[in-house]
Amino acid sequence: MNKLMTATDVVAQLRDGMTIGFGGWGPRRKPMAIVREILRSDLKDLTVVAYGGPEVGMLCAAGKVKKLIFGFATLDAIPLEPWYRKVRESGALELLELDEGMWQWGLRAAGMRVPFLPTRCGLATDVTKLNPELKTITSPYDDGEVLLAMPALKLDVALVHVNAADQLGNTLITGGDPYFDHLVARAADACYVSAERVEERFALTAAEARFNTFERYLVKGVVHAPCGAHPTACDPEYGWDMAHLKRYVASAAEDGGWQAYMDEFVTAGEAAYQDKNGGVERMGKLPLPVF
Amino acid sequence: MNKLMTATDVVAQLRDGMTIGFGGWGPRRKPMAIVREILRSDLKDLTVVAYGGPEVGMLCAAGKVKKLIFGFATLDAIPLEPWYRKVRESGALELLELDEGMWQWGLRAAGMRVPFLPTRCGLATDVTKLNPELKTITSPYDDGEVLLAMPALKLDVALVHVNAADQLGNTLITGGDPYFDHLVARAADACYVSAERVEERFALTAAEARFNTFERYLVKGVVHAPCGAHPTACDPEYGWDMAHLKRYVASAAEDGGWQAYMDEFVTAGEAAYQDKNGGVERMGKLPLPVF
Amino acid sequence: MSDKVEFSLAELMIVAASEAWRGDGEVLASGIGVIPRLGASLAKLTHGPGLLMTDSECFLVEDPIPLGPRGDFVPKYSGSMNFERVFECVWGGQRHAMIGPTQIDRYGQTNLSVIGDYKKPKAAILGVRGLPGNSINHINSFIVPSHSKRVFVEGEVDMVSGVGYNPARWEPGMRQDFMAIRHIVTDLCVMDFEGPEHAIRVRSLHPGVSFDEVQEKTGFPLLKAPNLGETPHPTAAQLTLIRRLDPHDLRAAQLKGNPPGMRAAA
Amino acid sequence: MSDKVEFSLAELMIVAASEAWRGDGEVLASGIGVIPRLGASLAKLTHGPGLLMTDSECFLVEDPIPLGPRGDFVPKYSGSMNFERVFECVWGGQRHAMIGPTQIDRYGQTNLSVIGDYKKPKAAILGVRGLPGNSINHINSFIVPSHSKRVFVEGEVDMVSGVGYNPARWEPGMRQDFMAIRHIVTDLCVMDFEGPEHAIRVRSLHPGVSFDEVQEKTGFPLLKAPNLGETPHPTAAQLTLIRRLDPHDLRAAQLKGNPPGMRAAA
Repeated sequence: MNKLMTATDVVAQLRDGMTIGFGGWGPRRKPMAIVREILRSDLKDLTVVAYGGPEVGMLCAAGKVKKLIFGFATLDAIPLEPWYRKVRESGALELLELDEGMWQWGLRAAGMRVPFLPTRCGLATDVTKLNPELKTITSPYDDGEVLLAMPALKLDVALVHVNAADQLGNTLITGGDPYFDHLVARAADACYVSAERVEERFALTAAEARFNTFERYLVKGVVHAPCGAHPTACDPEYGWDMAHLKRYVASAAEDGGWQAYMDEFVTAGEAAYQDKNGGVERMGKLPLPVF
Repeated sequence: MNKLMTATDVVAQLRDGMTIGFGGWGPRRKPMAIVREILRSDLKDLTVVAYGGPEVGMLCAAGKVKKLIFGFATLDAIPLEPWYRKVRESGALELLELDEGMWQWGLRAAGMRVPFLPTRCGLATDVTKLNPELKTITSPYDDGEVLLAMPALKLDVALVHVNAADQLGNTLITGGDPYFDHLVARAADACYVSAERVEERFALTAAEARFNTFERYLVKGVVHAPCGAHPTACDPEYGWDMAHLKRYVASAAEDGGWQAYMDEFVTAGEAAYQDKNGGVERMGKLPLPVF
Repeated sequence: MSDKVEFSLAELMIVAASEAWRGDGEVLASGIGVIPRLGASLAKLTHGPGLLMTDSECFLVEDPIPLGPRGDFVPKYSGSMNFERVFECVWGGQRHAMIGPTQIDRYGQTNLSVIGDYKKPKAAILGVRGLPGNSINHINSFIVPSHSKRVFVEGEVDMVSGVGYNPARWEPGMRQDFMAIRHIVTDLCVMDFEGPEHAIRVRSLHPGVSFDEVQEKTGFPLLKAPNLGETPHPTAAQLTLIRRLDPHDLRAAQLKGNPPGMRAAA
Repeated sequence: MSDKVEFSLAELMIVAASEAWRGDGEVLASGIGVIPRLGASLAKLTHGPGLLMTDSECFLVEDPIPLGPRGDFVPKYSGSMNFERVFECVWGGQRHAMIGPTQIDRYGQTNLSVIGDYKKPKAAILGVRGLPGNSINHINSFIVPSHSKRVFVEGEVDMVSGVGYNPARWEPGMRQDFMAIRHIVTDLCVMDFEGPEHAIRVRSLHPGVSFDEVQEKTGFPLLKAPNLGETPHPTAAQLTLIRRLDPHDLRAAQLKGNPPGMRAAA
């Protein structure tokens, strides 16, 4: 069994109209190498499910997003994601805007194969008012509490960037925070991971095995992608690339800025992308942000 | 802030009729030093919530259990817990016998302060037939699936044995499996932990901090209890004490066997208990079981 | 011409057990108990390399761990599978467990809790354990070391812990489509639920065992699978693997008297 | 006789912010943004040693971490608080967060999502983030660096992201008893919700600020707290702690022009 494939192979599995979930959080450990491959493709009408960072912005800029299922889009140190903002303000997006807790709870419901999980997050806000398809449910017990039935958020595909993987699809997330990638992976029919390092077969100690957060049977493909989260951070390997993010942010204020960004960074492929960013020597040494 | 106290102090907080949840799993990492202190007390009419091991058997033997909320009672390598068995067969126990998944799901509901969480575990079995207070709930979405609404399992007290704690109530569970202690702790009004080692104040590296699985604000008391899980195992410190477990098991087949066990091991206090078991020198070196 | 190899009944059952996981692809194979664990391990080493398996504690391994003491040998792991993670596998459905219930009925419902009256039982066993959740969420198989009417009961099992194909238990709206019972391996035969409306069929008889003997020791009518034949004998290659997986011969203690696979003439 | 210490308006607001957590005991104090984070850190170092606090990434610390670059200094931790764990704190209710919403209305409802029409907004901001879940599950306070009618809007906020005390939003059966809004700290004053039916009251005015100015810059009627006085000035001790917590003076960049705490005469 060998799940190794290229980012091109991954994107060849995707179809217009698919619902795609992304791991990571904002400018942290996003599968950007695969995102760039999507940007190079003709894919369109995607439903994007994410704790959004530049993957959301870029896919919106490229006109590939029909619907966004999200709690936010941000670049953190740059709070406002500029291309999300631009496309959001154009009225072009369908939206299911959810509390962060609702978002992960819906993914958990999908992974557990239950139709909903109850929460009170979202009640008494415009989340429920704007999304009448979200139903309430009443506790069958004496308390009779009215809760929100967060529906399962089923994904066609999950895209996740990890620190290490093997050819069987075992993965390790070694940074301080695993975020919610395990829930994203379990909610999908197929999870594709990109990894800083790929081994043939893991032979882990007990201490190392703890970094495995989801099951290999979820993983249909493994892409070797050193610096594959750039320009997002990949704890503990490298931090985000503030210089590149600023360049990307500036593109939203320029006429033809997105095409210029695509021409400069994306269209010529990942190797050229790395060259343009100082190569993995520079990209792999970007300092981790300090808070 | 200093939460350090003795097992006697912990038991002084308990009241007849309380609902007490136990961490661990079967013969693994049970807070037995605190259990022995309960055995020395007059407490009665307890509702015990556990993935049961000898704590369930001993509390049943002592006549202290009114109701058992459980999925099993076992000593693993000795499959049948003898005192659970004896008391179970006497008809003396009220029961809420749950699927293992329902049990943890009910604790999670309590910790999240929702009245229930849906599951299909338990449907079409005698769990639902025997416990008509467990209600079903229908998905408000088009699927209309009928699920079981697992009610929140609220605890008065959680008792958990951990590897290390500090005086603020921060805890570390360093064994391979943290079991479900974090859910037990969160479901309770008050969690008391016993720990192999207690420091004044943790100063952990990132790698060490990962062993902290639940929040100190849940912890009302910390007991320094080296070998405090004996005769259960405490990975990675020591394994279960098969010789002692066999002695305990034999007590269920003897006339007056429980009183004899109490007289021999429990009544004279924890220091005497340790002497009877070869001291912490022997107890702390019991080999970990191999499977 | 086939090799004439000697094998115990336990070894025949291990090989029969391993067949349960054939074709499952990447699922967590949970063989609970010596024969099921060896069956799952054998499956992983032969027809099912994609199976996920643990070290029986909390780590995943690609090389099944031999049973029993192993000196200083420390295995290498491929991932994590602590108890909390096992539930994710259960609820996600990607698991096939083989367990040894105390009672099984014609519907495949199982009991691990009590024998006799629920409130004041004749014998308390373990409790429902994970049977309700496992049985409704993923594939299951059963191991029965001693095939008798005490196991294969006449009516329903005394306490339904694990779901089965009993229509009376399934109310409208409940999803029955995630459950599946694959095989039952006993010391007499292998059975499945592939009869009409999931009726139990005997699919193979162990050497020297007749269908009538099996029926006699079963509390409900059994069907014969159309191609009912003899349970395949372990091959030399399979026995080599079994010996490597069970160096301390724990399999010899699983069946009373550790009978040979080929029954002595009466 | 009090020490005559000089302090910036940002420093006054940091001290005011720290008061929000007074008496909370052991809750996770989440100060989002420079002034709230310094306020929470100051609270932990003074009246609230029991507060839980992170390093702003995923670990708990007992010594609040100074802001900004810290050379080779590697903090020591007291526990783990990754994002998944934060939700356990939120849903369990043991948290008090101070955030900076884009809009706040008289009910304490907050908006962080969009300004203007939801479908085609005038300005997209961040999204609802964790506001719906935080606001209904635990105590919250707000920071407003620039008190104006653009923040304190006349009607309801444009997109209700965080719940408040608006009876029209709460339907029968919904639990409102886990929410509580404690303080709003602005560049003009400190407010609370302790008026009748949770009406907003001004509880202190910053030096040189009049109630009328505050009312003028607010889109709804405000009450005066009975003991309305001047926002306490930072003490020398508090300023020492603040300087230690913010060695790179990030607080100086929080308010336009970094005005002094004592307003210059007009």
